Amino acid sequence: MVTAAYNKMEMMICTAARFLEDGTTVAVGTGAPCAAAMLAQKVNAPNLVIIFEAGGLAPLLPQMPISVGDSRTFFRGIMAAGMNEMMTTCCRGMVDFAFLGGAQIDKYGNINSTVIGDYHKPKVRFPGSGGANDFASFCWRTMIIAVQNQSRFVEHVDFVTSPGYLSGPGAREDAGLPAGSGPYKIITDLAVMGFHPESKEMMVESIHQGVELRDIMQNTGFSPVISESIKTTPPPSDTELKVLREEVDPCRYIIGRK
Amino acid sequence: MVTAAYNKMEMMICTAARFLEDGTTVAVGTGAPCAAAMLAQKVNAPNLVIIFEAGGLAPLLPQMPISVGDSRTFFRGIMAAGMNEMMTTCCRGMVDFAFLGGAQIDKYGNINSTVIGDYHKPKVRFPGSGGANDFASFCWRTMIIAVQNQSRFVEHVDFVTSPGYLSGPGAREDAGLPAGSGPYKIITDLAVMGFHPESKEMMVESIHQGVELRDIMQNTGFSPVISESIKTTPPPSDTELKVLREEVDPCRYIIGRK
Amino acid sequence: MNIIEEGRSPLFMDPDPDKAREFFRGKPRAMTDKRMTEKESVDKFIPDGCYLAIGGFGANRIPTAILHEILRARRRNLGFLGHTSTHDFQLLCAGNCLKKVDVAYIIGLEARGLSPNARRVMESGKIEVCEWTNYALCVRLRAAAEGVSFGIARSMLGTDTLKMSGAKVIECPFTGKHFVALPAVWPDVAVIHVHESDIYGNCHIRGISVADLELARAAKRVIITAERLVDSYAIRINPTRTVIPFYLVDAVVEVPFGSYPGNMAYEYFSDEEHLAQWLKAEKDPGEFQKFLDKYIYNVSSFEEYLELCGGIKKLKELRKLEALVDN
Amino acid sequence: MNIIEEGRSPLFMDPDPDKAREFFRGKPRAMTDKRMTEKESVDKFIPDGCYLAIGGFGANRIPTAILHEILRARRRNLGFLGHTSTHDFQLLCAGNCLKKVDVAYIIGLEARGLSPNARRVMESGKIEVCEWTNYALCVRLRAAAEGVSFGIARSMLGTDTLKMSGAKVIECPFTGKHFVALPAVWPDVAVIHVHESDIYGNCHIRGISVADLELARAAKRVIITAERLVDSYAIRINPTRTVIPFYLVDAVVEVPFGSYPGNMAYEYFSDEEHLAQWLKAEKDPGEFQKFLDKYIYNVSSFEEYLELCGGIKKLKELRKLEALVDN
Repeated sequence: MVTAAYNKMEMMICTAARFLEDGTTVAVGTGAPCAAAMLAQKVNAPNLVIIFEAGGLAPLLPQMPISVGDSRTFFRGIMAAGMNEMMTTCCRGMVDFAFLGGAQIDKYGNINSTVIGDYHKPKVRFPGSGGANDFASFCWRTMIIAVQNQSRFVEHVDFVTSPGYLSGPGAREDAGLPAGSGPYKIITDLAVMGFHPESKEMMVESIHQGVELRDIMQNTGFSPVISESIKTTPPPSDTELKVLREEVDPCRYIIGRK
Repeated sequence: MVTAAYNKMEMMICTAARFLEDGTTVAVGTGAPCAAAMLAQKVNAPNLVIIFEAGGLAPLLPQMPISVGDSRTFFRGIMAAGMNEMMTTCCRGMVDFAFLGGAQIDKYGNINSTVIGDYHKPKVRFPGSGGANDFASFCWRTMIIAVQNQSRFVEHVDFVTSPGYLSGPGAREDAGLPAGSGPYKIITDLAVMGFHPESKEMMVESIHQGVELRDIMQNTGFSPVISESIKTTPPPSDTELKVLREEVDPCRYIIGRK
Repeated sequence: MNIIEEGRSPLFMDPDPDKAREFFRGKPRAMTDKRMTEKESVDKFIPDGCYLAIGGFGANRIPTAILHEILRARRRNLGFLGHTSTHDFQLLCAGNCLKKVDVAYIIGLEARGLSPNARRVMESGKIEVCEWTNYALCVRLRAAAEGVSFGIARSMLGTDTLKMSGAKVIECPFTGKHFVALPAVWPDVAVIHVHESDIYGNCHIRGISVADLELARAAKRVIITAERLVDSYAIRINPTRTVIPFYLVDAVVEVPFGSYPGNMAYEYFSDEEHLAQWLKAEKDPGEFQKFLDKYIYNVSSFEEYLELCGGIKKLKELRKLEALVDN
Repeated sequence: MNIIEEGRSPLFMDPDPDKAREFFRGKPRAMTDKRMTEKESVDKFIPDGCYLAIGGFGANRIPTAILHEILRARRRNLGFLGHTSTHDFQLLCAGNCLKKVDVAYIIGLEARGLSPNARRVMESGKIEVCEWTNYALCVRLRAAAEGVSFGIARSMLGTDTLKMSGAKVIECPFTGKHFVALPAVWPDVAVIHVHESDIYGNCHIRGISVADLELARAAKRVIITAERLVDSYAIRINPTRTVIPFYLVDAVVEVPFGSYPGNMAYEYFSDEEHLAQWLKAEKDPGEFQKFLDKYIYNVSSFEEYLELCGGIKKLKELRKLEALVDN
């Protein structure tokens, strides 16, 4: 039986899923983004079209993919194509949402997944862009799921792997990125943050139940804008939790042990 | 029973076929070029790979295609792809020969298949490049089959649709065309012409049986170079004629009535 | 940007990828039933003055039913993109539908000869023309499909084809070599005939795809005519075969024998007899008008046209020819 | 050519299409029997210092047998092109094979975690790195496949990824907009695992092709490993399915279960147990050396490796997992 109790990852996935609108397209990575897309498809967005960068399109996902290129990503899919097909679909403006993670995020939504420290003598080397830079450049609205803390949410990322609003308003367009695209929502274990329509700075839009505004401040390496109409994030519904636990991630690979 | 008698078209096709080397690739159009490639495959170049611009690769041609995009061009073929696949194969330098026709040809092997007269008020409008310009630009050696007369072999073509050696030595490279490519042989009803290695001017290399050098001069709108080692073109062999008539073009679409 | 040389002909379509993106942003992505009739699809998606591109290759896998419908709807001032375009171009010229054309191969009918009427139309000076090559047009569609404003190739360098095109010659920033920059083209509408489609527009093509995969991705609207409709299970059972996914498609029209009198690979060969009748009829403008009335204007459906041309008996013959079956 | 911005990392490969064309001019085109063993193909086509690219996607449809052979042959100073590269990169790092890498995604193993050894190698400073994105590498291969020196995209604009790449930002000659010019890359050799090949190298792939169609066309040499050999009739009966034609291919190596421990769509799932052993073994360099000796260096063939990992019983389990059959 489903109870109202849920963990942070479940909260993040359920919250993220609600932002995925029905009849839209979303490019996802493995893990939480994929879980959120699967959940959305089963609860609030049955006509959500899921796109995987290696070539899989709109599978009837029988289980969570381990890789964005594994055979689950095109299991009974609409198309099994290639990277060029999926990436150019994003380039043309046909993909509404991208779902990313990242080692560091700054107030303009720029993402670092390449290095901590100096590039040439890195303290830590991460995988790099993969397809993340491409998605963040081409998809209309980029969403990020990440656990919120001071080392992750920083004033300046050590390396801009994937573009957010870069140095602020107009910077994406100045750099030559497609007009009208950019970061949309950051979903953390504490809050949902959007971006201020003028300043393009990260803006707290809703706080999860049991979280105080000062928790957010303490876990953010910069001062986010606070929305004038700040809300409490609705908790996961029983339906969401049930579908997430029983259909999306029954083995609890992503949502973890209770 | 095959006899030594043959018509001009048979002579041209048999002569052209001999220039196609075994184990090479050739891009062909419909008509005489395709007949020559089919003949070569059956007589002197069993490993000749025939490429059609619309996407057909190496078919087991059951009959002469009517169109370079009809289903014969990939009947039991190695691949049925698209125009991009075939054209980029040429771009990469993987195609040895191209086989073209044309309304006008000049001494540098430039081809006009667009207009006679002024471009904006044409006396005659022809189809245009199709894929001919691409083939003449990318394939290593371009061959042309054409009936020789003064209106076809001209000092200056009215419109350079497809590039030969343009204005002469070095001009292709100066224009940015791939180095080392260009016109190779012009096979007419009178002679085989190559191009002078330095001046890049059309050069009579061999004259068909029963043709005099003055016939060539009278049927050419410019003075071609005459090779120092000018030869007589060997006539079609009995085998060539038999295969051409019985296997390549049994309905005599291309070679015409006897 | 240092431009070394440029073609003199005007561009008929805007190569700005952000304008195209704005259009595609609003294009529906849901899997909905897109079936409609030929007439509905032409009424809805092919207005006067729009820029049209036709799939297939001249008289191979062409959407004849839609072309006939365009003529019956008396469409005028269309733009057109034609790599090797033969019977499709012949039809649009017969209907006086065209105003401006990006072309590589027109008038000609490959081994079948040249269309006297299309030649008259093109020599009339009434049609604006921009010259390209087959590959150049393919690159233009490919660039649009890639969401960028141009693609590069070495086609047309050094020739008058380049001078009468809308291309520009630029230098490679790495090698200094010259390349032709070919402007992306997003046709307003593409019409493509395929072997199979489901009701959502997921398509299978057997045999060569010509430039249709690029075209389906470049065009703002896509009308699919299909030899047959299939259940979506036929799509999902083998997603490797899908060449056009549903979200590119706006209309699905089931038209058996839809490429007639053209060839449809693995289905039926071209009707050379009927195509020869076209050539003969075109010689005399008066005769040609009667011919067009008989076969197109006074005909109410593609099925009726098929019947006029010999019906099932003829179609059975063309199937045999395609299958290389003697009798 | 006006260059607006450029990456600081060196290009490892010459983007001159005419040099590539000269190579391709000499590449044999005849259909000949290209079968050989893993060892023969590595001896012949993968010398020390060559620039290598691997097909598939990290741990999906990868040519594991050839990667093992490269390690056993103690190849050194290889160049490498890696869009999302996971187990393939892990293997080449384990063998200390690499010197300079064009990368988009390395070290990571997607949902499986990160490779401690690959991370050590990449943090050692001994490997030259040039940053790209998955799509940027795809465009680089595509440009090579198109026989031009660069392709354009809008990836990397505004980011440090661009700064640490070898790309250049240019202006569109039509719109004035900025695009990233991505230099073509012709790898010396590509190794691609496919479902089926004939003895000439005509290949079928089921499911996603990732960037392998571009790669097969860009690479100067191509080694194919195939789950199974098929008769050429299987190719010619349906030429629409051919994704890699023979003239691109230099070696055909039949390797059943050749993507193990990775996933091969429609054939077998990945062996998560064995891949987890890799991660565990990598934590301690001494332990890892023993692990590599056991599974690679002291092993004489890929069949022996498969036996070590559980043989037919294990492979049957992975087939069931792939087919979603419970028992």
